[in-house]
Amino acid sequence: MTSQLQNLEQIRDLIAKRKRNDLFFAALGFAALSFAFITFVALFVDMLIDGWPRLTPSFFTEFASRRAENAGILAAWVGTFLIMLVTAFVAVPIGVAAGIYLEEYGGRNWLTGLIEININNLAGVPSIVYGLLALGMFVHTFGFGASVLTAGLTLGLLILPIVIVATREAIRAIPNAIREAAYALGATRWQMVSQHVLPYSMPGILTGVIIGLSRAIGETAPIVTIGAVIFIMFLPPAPVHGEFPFINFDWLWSDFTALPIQIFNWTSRPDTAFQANASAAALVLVAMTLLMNGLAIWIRYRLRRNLKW
Amino acid sequence: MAIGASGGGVTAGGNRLRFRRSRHVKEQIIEWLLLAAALVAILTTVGIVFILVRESLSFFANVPLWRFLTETEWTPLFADQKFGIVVLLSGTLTSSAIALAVAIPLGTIIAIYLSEFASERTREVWKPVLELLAGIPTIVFGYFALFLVTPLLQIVFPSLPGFNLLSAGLVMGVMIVPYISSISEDAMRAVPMSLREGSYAMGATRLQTALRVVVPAAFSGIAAAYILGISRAVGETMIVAVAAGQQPNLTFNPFEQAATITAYIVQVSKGDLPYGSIGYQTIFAAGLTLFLLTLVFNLIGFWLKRRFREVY
Amino acid sequence: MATKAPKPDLSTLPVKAEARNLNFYYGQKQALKAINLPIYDRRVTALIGPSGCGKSTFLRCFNRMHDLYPGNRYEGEIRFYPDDINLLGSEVDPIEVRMRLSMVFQKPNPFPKSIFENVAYGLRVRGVNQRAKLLEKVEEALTDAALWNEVKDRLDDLAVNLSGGQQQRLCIARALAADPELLLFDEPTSALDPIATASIEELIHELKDKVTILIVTHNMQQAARVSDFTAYMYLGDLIEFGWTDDLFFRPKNKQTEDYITGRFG
Amino acid sequence: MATKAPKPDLSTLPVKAEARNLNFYYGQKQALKAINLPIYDRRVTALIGPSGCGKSTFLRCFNRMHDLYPGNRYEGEIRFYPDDINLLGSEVDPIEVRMRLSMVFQKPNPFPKSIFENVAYGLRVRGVNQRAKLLEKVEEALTDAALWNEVKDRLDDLAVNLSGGQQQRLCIARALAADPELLLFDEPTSALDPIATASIEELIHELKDKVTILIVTHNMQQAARVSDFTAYMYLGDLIEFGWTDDLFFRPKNKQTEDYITGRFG
Amino acid sequence: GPAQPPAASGDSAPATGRQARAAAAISIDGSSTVFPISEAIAEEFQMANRGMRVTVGVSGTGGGMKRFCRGEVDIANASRPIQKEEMAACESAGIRYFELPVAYDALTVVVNPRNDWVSEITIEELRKIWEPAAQGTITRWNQVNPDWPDRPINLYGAGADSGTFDYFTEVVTGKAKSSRGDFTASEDDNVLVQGVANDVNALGYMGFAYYVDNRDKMRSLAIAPGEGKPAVQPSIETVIDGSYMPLSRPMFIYVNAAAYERADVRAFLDFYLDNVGRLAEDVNYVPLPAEAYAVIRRHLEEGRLGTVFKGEPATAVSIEKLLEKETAF
Ligand SMILES: Nc1ncnc2c1ncn2[C@@H]1O[C@H](COP(=O)(O)OP(=O)(O)OP(=O)(O)O)[C@@H](O)[C@H]1O
Ligand SMILES: Nc1ncnc2c1ncn2[C@@H]1O[C@H](COP(=O)(O)OP(=O)(O)OP(=O)(O)O)[C@@H](O)[C@H]1O
Ligand SMILES: [Mg+2]
Ligand SMILES: [Mg+2]
Repeated sequence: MTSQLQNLEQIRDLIAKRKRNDLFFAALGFAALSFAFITFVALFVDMLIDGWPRLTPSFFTEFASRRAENAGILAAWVGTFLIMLVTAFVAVPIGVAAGIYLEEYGGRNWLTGLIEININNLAGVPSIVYGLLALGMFVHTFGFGASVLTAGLTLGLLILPIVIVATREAIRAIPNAIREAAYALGATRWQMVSQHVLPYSMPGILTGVIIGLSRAIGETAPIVTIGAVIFIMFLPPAPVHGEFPFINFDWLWSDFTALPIQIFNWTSRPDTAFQANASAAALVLVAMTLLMNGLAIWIRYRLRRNLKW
Repeated sequence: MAIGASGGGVTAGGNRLRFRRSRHVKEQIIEWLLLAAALVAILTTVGIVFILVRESLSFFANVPLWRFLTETEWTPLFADQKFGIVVLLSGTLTSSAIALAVAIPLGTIIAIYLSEFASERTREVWKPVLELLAGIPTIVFGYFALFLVTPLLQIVFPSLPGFNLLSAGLVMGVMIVPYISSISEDAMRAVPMSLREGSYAMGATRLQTALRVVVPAAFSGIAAAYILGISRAVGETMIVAVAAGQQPNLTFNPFEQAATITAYIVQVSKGDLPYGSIGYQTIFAAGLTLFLLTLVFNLIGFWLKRRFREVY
Repeated sequence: MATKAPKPDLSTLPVKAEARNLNFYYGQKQALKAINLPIYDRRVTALIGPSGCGKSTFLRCFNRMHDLYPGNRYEGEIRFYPDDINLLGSEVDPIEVRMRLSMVFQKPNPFPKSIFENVAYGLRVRGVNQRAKLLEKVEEALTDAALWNEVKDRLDDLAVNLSGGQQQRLCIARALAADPELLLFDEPTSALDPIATASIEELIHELKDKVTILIVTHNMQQAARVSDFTAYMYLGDLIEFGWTDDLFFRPKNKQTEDYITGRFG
Repeated sequence: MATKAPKPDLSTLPVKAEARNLNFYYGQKQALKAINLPIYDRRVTALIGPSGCGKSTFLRCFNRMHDLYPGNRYEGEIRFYPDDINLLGSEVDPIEVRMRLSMVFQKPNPFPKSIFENVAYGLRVRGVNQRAKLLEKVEEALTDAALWNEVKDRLDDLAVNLSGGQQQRLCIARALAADPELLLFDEPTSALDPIATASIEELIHELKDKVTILIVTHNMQQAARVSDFTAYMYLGDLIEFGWTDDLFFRPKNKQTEDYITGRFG
Repeated sequence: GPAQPPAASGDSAPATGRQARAAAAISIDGSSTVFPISEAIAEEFQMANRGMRVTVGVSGTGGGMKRFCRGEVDIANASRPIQKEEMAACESAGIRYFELPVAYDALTVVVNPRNDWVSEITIEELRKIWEPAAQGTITRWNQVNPDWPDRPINLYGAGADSGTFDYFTEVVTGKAKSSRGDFTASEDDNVLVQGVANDVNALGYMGFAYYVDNRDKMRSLAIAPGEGKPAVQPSIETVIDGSYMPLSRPMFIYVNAAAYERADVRAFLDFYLDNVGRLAEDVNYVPLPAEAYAVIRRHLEEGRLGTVFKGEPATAVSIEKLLEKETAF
């Protein structure tokens, strides 16, 4: 093998050219990133200009009104909050349990294969199809009506694949050495899962749940499909109150409205003053999403600090 | 120190090594509960199929399947009823194609950039920022397309109608970018460093390493990201409902307006049609079509993943 | 070599466990071939052999670690005394087995919990929850693992913040806290620096009066330093077994000799 | 030992590369301390030492692998001949360096491509794309790596379907196809079985007439078998360097002797 | 009749929660066109009567009627009279109802403000533009009327799922739902406003309220009903005096007779009829004359159930005619 010295010059030219390509691609990548980001900023600024003047405290404490300047989002944000509560209560236990089953119990057989295909497929099913499912199933067959419960269940099913996938990924990040260590000390499978797998995958699971919720919070189509009300001037019964047994579940059956449909409704009003309300409400929704995502990031970085292996 | 052999352990002597029934039963019950949770995924699919098929059956009892598949107009709500689903499919596929034409290159480039070019810090900052984009309610994107993007496009293309697949598709593409970039980036990150080192050690540049080694190695993950992006595009509702117009139009021209399957479903589910009329039942037939469409894409994705499973 | 005194007759030595005609399969692949090997009570037995010869596989049969993965299959027996029971028998609960045989792994694998909780884990699994009782046991085990003095003031610190050698000693303490009858070590020092290695070897030395030890190592010098008996394996076969000094200085088998003199591996 | 003939005087031997007062830092942590070491042309130099002593770190300085990660810092020089340039100099392009020095890693890391594309990779990177030219080079490299006969009928198969030993030889072929002036091996056989190991060692033997080789190994017997020169490192310091048989049989340094006789490590 | 297999069981299953809720709030659902009126009244009613609860949904006339005929809502908003299938559904579920016309809407034909060639249009011309046969053939303004320029004509109209669409097609082409298909359809009228505002060649139709709120972006056309009658601009006056014909149409609410037994529903309807005249105008709909509300109130009080339209569409029914029908009922 002879030395390549003689064509070193050639190689240097080649490298220079290749490096220009590198540079060009880095610039392209940054441009692409900036483009996506600028879109986001444009969108945000657009909403901010329209909606900012409406973001007064009373906007949050007033019900909707036919007069744009009096209208607020009280019912909408409370509704959204309660729906998210139900969604989380549905999606988290089922999703985490399913994720644990698939990672720690299932093994590889036709059943887990089928479940896996199903989860992958459900992750891609359009949200409006979930709306149709809810309409036929929860609203009509089970008779839950267009209630907080129906909306929460629907969105819960919608984000179930997200929670399952996040759970599985978090569980997979736990090294097998930890499992073997626990088993080697005589732990049963459930002891191993509940004392190790679950606590160590918690940050990942929480992140997944929050990402799921921030997807669910903006969903309009399924809630429109189940026929939620638009105008409501009262709040669902409080889940917690002063008398025994201190909590009640009447709110589950209550009528509600939610931020996305409030926005949807306002944008389709003849009176253009409502457009500003819509922008303001959209800002609130985006802010809630940002907040939740911020929380997810915080969890990712804070809680994972203690998890080294 | 009490060593077990001398009998001093926590456990008692005797047949200590034999199975403990109570422990076994408890473990079994827990396993069943967890399995039940996993089965919810199957139940959901069964529920979706059941509802869609049940309602579609009464539709297809009135409208023969061949009309649904072969007619070239979609006017179930008009006096002269035509049921050519291909009309809605054309809108769906065109808007999705535009979206993907934006999202796949953009998302892939961003993923490669973040995974292979950007510094650790840049990545940690930008990835969540991009994911925020995915969290914005799509209805907001819809009005963004209609009121900001379309007028901008009309400056370039003066003949562009106020509703068009182009604007809806472009905005939808931007909306999908984070899904594609985030999942692809995860897949590329999962490629072991040893492969990159192998490539760099041969004198490859970053770009060569990225394109010739990392991307092929992460292919199945990237394919999964694309498939999810396609599903998102095909299933996206509010953007197209608001910005693409709701006129069923058999066209593949992005400069025209057209209704998509999803836009049609929301439109009718809010409309004034009597329940039980054929017009109303069409939404389930359309929903079934949509479900089958995404199912096909997902099965392709599943197959791709099998076929090109990462073997590092 | 570890044993300086004149060597007793093997037939008079008490046996803690014994592999009898043990075959093991990873799915189709046979990884152990008809192994017959006694593990003498309160002695250190070392397993050596080139990479992939089945040392770890053999060790992990004892506490039924292979049960955790589907497709693995045992044939033959591992008799366990004084119960005189077959550890691999289907009537035997692997969880009970693992409570009596502790294992220390190649890479230290502390749980991402506090030092205290790591050592107490084996007791918690057994349902012991009184803090006082736990503390007593934890101190005892950490002392036996020669770690107590270094960590006694920070039992609530995260275990992963210890150095590698400390982590491995913590894992040994964790294993000891469960009062095992047989301790299984799988290359416990291969991830450690020389100083940490020396401290672990010393520990093994001290422990062997109290507990039977089976140790896998790829370092022949280590085997020579710490063990009473050595077994040499090659491609799933047990090639030779005997007193450590016999095996190292008077190997009966040509293969063993080649390996020990570094002609391969 | 590899060299049987009477040993020539060191000062007459041509030098291919030479570390001069080389320090290396991972961020704050200093991993190499003022290393001075010549690499003689067309000889095999082995680096030995306990785990974590800096063998890999040293090796990876030669082809500037550390440049890939932020926070790493070199001090000192690695002179490279005949050009007499400093490989670590800021005016020297790491990509050019890597084109002239090839590396084989501990774990075989074939690309998820065909066998052919793996070997052709270095050439493609250099812009060679004519199939005929590539085929010629690929065959040559695979032949040199003693793999051609095994794979010539399935050049389009995926490389990951080869066995571990074949994969490692493929990686060697990949390195050879780039006509390197210096070959760097980082524990190339530690993930392989004895038979594969033997074939790689033989390969190194054959290659050394054509190319200079620097090899890291944790297996002292291997170092003894394959190398002309051996360097012993400990905790970032170069403790001793010399002809392999001198170092193994007549170590000048007590530490080296302790290590070689297995007193630690 | 409509297929709704699990209706009965669905209604009885979660009796506790749902019935408690039904008792707690007056529920209204239905047409998005009538929504602004019901919303305004619900708002004022709840402000005047603290503790009373009203919800208003927008499921469309069809969706609202469906829920109404299953007893799920107390009041249905409808932009058209109840249809035969719906009457059957109510009948079989044992739901009896009052029909209350509450206001008029003036369907408004609009063009872009920069359109300088047309200020009035005849029904005949509209038919030429909108009939199914026009699809693909009538694509330029001058094909409709040679006085108009040779420019493309771009059409905007209500979604085919809407009552507005049904009404417009019925009036213009003589047959409900009979329309060309190549126009921009949306059930969101703001989308139409946006379209017309940006397109010089546009011609569209929409509810009067949308026009009023967007006068700066659009221009309304005077409609010539034909037979030599003069063209008339839409306005509250022209609808009341009956001259804006035939594009004005009545809107209704349907009240469940059983719910009307409830005190809160009674109070609400009282309030409704007292205030709808004022509030309808407030949201840019056309109120009925006071005597009409009086007649309707009498129907309620006398328990006169059912519909005056008998399942027929209410095409070209002026306020005057409606009043006659009601009085005769
Ligand atoms: N999970 C597994 N499935 C299939 N084969 C396996 C598995 N684990 C190990 N093997 C194979 O079984 C054989 C014995 O492996 P084992 O890990 O016991 O070797 P070892 O002697 O411990 O080697 P080392 O010194 O490298 O740890 C090897 O050929 C190995 O490739
Ligand atoms: N990326 C890194 N960042 C910080 N420290 C590192 C890094 N890589 C290695 N080190 C440290 O540098 C020292 C030398 O490591 P190196 O990998 O060169 O050792 P080695 O001699 O190759 O050991 P082995 O035989 O285990 O491969 C060790 O103390 C190691 O912990
Ligand atoms: Mg092993
Ligand atoms: Mg190394």
